[in-house]
Amino acid sequence: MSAKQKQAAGITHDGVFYPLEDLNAMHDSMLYIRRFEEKAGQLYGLKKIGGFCHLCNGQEAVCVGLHHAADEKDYILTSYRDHGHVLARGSDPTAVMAELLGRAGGIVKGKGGSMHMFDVERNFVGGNGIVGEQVPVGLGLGFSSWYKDDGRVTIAIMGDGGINQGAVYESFNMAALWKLPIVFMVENNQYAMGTSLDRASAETHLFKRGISFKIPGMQIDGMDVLEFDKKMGEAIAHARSGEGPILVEAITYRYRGHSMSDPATYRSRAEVDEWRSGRDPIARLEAQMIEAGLATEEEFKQRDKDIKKDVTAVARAAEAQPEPDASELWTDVYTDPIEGAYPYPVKVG
Amino acid sequence: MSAKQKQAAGITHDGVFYPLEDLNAMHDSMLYIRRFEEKAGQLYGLKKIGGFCHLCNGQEAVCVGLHHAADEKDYILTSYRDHGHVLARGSDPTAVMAELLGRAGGIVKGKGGSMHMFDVERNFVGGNGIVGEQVPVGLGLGFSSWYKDDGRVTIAIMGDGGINQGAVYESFNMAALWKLPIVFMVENNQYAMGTSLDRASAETHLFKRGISFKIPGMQIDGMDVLEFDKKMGEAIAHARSGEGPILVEAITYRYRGHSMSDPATYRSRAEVDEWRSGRDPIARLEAQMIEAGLATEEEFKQRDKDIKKDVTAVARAAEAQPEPDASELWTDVYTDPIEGAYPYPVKVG
Amino acid sequence: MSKITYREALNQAMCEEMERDDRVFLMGEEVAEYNGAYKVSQGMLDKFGPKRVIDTPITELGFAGLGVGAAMAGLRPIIEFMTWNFAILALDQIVNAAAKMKYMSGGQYSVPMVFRGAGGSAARVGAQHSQSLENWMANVPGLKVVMPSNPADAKGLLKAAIRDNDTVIFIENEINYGDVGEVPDEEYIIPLGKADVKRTGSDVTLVAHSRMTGFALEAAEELARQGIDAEVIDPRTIRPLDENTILASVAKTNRAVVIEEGWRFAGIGAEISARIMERGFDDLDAPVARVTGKDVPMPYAANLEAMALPSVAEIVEAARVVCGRA
Amino acid sequence: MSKITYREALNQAMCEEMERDDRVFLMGEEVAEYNGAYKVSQGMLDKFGPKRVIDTPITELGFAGLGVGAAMAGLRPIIEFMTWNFAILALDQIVNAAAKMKYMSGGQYSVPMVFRGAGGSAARVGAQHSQSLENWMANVPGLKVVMPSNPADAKGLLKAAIRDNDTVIFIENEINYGDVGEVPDEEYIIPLGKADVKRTGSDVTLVAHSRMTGFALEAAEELARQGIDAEVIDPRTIRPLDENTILASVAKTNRAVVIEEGWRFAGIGAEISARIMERGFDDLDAPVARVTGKDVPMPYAANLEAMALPSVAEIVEAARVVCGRA
Ligand SMILES: Cc1ncc(C[n+]2csc(CCOP(=O)(O)OP(=O)(O)O)c2C)c(N)n1
Ligand SMILES: Cc1ncc(C[n+]2csc(CCOP(=O)(O)OP(=O)(O)O)c2C)c(N)n1
Ligand SMILES: [Mg+2]
Ligand SMILES: [Mg+2]
Repeated sequence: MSAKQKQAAGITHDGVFYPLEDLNAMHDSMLYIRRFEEKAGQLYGLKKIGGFCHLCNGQEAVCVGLHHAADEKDYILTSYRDHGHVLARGSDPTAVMAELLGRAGGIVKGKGGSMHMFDVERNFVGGNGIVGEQVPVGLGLGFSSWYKDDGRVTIAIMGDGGINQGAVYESFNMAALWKLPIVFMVENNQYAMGTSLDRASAETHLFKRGISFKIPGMQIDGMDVLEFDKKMGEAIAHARSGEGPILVEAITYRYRGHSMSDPATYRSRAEVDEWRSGRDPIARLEAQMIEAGLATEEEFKQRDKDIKKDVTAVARAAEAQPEPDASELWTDVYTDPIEGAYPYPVKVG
Repeated sequence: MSAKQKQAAGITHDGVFYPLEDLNAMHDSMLYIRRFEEKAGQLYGLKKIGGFCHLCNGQEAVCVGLHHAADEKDYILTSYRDHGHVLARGSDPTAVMAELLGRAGGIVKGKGGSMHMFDVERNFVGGNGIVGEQVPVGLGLGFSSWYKDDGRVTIAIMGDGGINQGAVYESFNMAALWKLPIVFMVENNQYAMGTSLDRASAETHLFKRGISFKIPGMQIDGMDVLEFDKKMGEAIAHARSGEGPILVEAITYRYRGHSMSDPATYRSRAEVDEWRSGRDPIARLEAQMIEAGLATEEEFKQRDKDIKKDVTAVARAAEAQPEPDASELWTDVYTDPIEGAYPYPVKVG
Repeated sequence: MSKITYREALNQAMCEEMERDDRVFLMGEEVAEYNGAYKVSQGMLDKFGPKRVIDTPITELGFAGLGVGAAMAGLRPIIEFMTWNFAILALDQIVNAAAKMKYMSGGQYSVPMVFRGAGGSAARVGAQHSQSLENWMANVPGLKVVMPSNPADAKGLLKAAIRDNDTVIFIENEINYGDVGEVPDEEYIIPLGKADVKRTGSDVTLVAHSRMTGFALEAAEELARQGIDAEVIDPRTIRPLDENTILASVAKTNRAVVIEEGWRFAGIGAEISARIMERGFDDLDAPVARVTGKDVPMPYAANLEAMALPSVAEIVEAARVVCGRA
Repeated sequence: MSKITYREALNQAMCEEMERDDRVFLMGEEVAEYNGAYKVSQGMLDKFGPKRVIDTPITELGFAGLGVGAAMAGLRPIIEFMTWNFAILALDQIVNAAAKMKYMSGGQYSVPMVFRGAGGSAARVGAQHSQSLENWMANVPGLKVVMPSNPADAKGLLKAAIRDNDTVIFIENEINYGDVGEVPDEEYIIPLGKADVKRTGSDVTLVAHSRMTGFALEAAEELARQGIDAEVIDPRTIRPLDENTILASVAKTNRAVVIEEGWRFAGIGAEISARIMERGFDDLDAPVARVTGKDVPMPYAANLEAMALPSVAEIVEAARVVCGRA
């Protein structure tokens, strides 16, 4: 295939034409997230990353599909399981890795760590550690768009465990009442830590959880990036149109444990394999592209090598950074600190 | 009609036979509540009752119908709008009035006031002042019945404003998940303070608010005591059967302001009149009984006189009580107080 | 100067700031059509319309979070809690989102907003409606905590709070709403973090905030009759606390009583006492005394309620004790 | 005596009490099938079955309230918060329902239950997962607050808490879970409200609870090397606070340092300092010093986190200062 042919080429999925450039970008983004997180896992094992570290292996299509569907100006915010989203959003991988390592050049200066990635330039609003906490904050972002009429949509992401929090329903009600431009998105990866969906939720069809507030729901296959992009695009369009919020349930799966310290003994090897081998979003897109004659297995292997190399270089660069300066302990507490008052290093005596 | 005839007599409503004795009891209970609250309103005006005082004039059929339908062993708990319920439950009116007056013989020793009536002997569990707070507590009462298998049902009552609180949905989910014997009941009196239903709720059919948790809903006319008793009986039977919780929406109206300090200017005179003249539950039952030849207008007038007299006597008896002993300030903080530790009157110096 | 109520002062502060800056909006239960449960927002819906004065459902956690998100997106929310008692439901958003957001985002997002409403006990409203939360809030880095004791302070401090680029916890007092006081006619701002000496004196320092400032001033009158000259300091801003003003006073009087309506254990009085210990120990001729709300949930009965609250008599007594006159 | 971990000690306490009293049940996130996020409830589902060891959805406010209602109906719930950080969401039920219920029901309903879980910071978990709430909880009449610092105390105090007829706030420490210590083989109970002198000394009193007790003991070792003989007191129960034991020690040493992991403003240290001021003023040869968590949200970076937490070195330094040796 000539360069010209390739440019003209692409895949049509459910009526939407995805040019090769987009397919490549989506593929590479998913693969990058996969390899990046594997590296993070390694560094965690080496105790270079501390605290909690929640990987999203398996969920990459949700991250990449969402960020492909959303506008740059849209606000996106999620839970502590945020590496995939922040990378998909286009943030600097070295800054993300440096954050994991607690370095000065971390995306939040080493102050937040794995759970608290923020990128104000990309309207990525965390990285939030309290289950459900980001949903009312997202309500407020959506409110600001209504107030300013700035045409933005907020995508507020939560887990299948998080969707049980009361704050979510308070937010559903206000968002629906005032028709705020918000997509509530639940990443249904089937488990909240060790608790399977059916052990925590009376209604397991999570897209129905907005019915009691007149919020329409939509279930999307989160293991298919093209499908996810397309349907998510519709959901975002709905929210942008002024018709009010919508609730999207992304069906997905995390291959690894809840966090690095979880052996995930609560589910069977077979179950994991079924998703990993049968529904992997990267493998799926690669197969589609190969079938469409847009790429070869060899090319994908090469790209994987390149990405791994890149991730290794990123990790090395991040590791080379110093820790934050000690003075950083006292900054960013207040925007308008008051002279002579706390916070300050209190001296004894 | 001879005494014998009267005994055999009654009204059949929607297939249920209500003997005269029951009708009289229900009528008198509603009327008692009405007059009792009018007296409370007067005493508030005289500043003998302090703080907040929320009357339920207009909502008496809900109180009386519920308590007629429920078993003595069932737990009932509600918000601060609790006078009607505690009286309907059979608590001593003098103790209730003494509580309003902050007297030693108050139902909670004068410590709680209008918003915090409790009667442990009658399984009346408050009298709770934080909007929605009683719903998770009710979840726990229901849980205890599941745990002990004691055959009780819990009726957890909230308002049309309260039903928006997140804690309610957390409770819905757990109650449905574990099939707890609970009737969630919302007294939809159309307003939460000055906020009409449609200004606070995206879904105004409140009985649908459990759908997202697979909780069946039921709307009942709360201005018709017989209808309310019957349907509430069905709801309680559902909960008792082990099929899990049910959500009841009682359609009702409060004639007075939200509390004694609310002039209720947010609604029209015509609207109030429509409910008060057109749908008053006491007048309705009286009309039904007169029509069935079970009583005369004269008799009702006489009973009203008797009840007013009784309420006046109750108020007088309550007013004659002393304030709580000063030592009561320090009691009931702990069941197992620890020697020499707070709480105690801290002496300065 | 004009004589207006504490309630009107708050109303003026909000109106002036909303006229000045259209990013400012007011949201809460009954703030709009009802004109405020305590009429603090009287007339504001008419003035600013339903986009900027917004009634909410009764969902404190949700609309507190809404304020946080809106502030992060560049608005300047004023979120009213009908009373601070109900803010217990919203603490996750106040503490975990508003207070920590700037730090954990490495300075990328700030949360310039005001959470306000009446705190402490009103009259006869019982255990669940009579909570003081200022010590909890002042415990938290990232928050500022302001509690005005009179109309002039209420106006100047609320304007400062609205303009401040951090999250300000602004706690009013229901019983003070009707208090009348002189308020400057020209625009003014009272900077956050500055205590005010409400009465000068030489024998003992009384430190009291919010409604208790008035109690302390009354106590000072009575003490004056008894020959004790009390200085009364209102910190006004609880966090950051202007300890220098307090310490300077104690350096002069050598004796202090700290008064608060809230519970004693780890209250504001404990903090102030500990600070005087740390930086004013050598100035002290007697241990600092605390007069606080009694260590019980608030009872309803009039006599018990009066006992549960700090009283002017107790302040007088404590001052006499620290002055060695009891 | 057996050597077991703090985690096992808690597990034994719960198992023994559940065997003894079938009204006791354990409920929380991941307590059953997962055997506890921190394995404190290891094996309990197998032992007691799914009716008495119950996994919940992530709805802290809801299941805290469930515990309150169940306790009012005669059960003895142990409600586990995966960590106390998440209990901020549940404070309405803890404060407005559990703590106030007995008082506002005129003594008709008591709420005998335990809220437990790990408090304070674990390692490197950042701002939202590193909150100390003991000062907030100890502020509230109606609650008791217990914080064990070693396995033996953990077991004896948790058994006492479960048997207690009031609501007990039981705050563990994640970093202590693996600590090993001697625990009696026979059954024992440690009564609530009694401080423990963990080390006797004559020069300075160090008061520290939970994980900080270990820090204080280490500091005492170092101080001993420097010729300062420190007494270490662990209050164990924060509310009610056994002030007599602290005061007796200060009467002997005439100097005190109070250490806590939480934030300084209106913390436990402030309360203890204020109480020593009030009842031990004449015993003091120097002002009481506080060593506390720094006044910032918890940072993630290893170096910043270490700075944010109190350190042994800071305790040593503070002790030297109050002993006039700095
Ligand atoms: C309020 C709160 N409770 C508990 C936790 C501990 N916790 C962290 S993640 C988690 C499970 C969340 O599961 P889910 O919402 O499905 O998201 P996922 O991890 O699957 O992405 C729990 C219980 C927390 N961080 N916040
Ligand atoms: C958490 C909380 N927020 C606000 C209030 C103040 N408040 C008391 S009653 C009420 C309105 C409740 O309306 P609804 O639930 O419809 O009950 P109704 O008064 O109509 O019986 C409000 C806002 C409160 N007590 N608790
Ligand atoms: Mg999940
Ligand atoms: Mg209502």
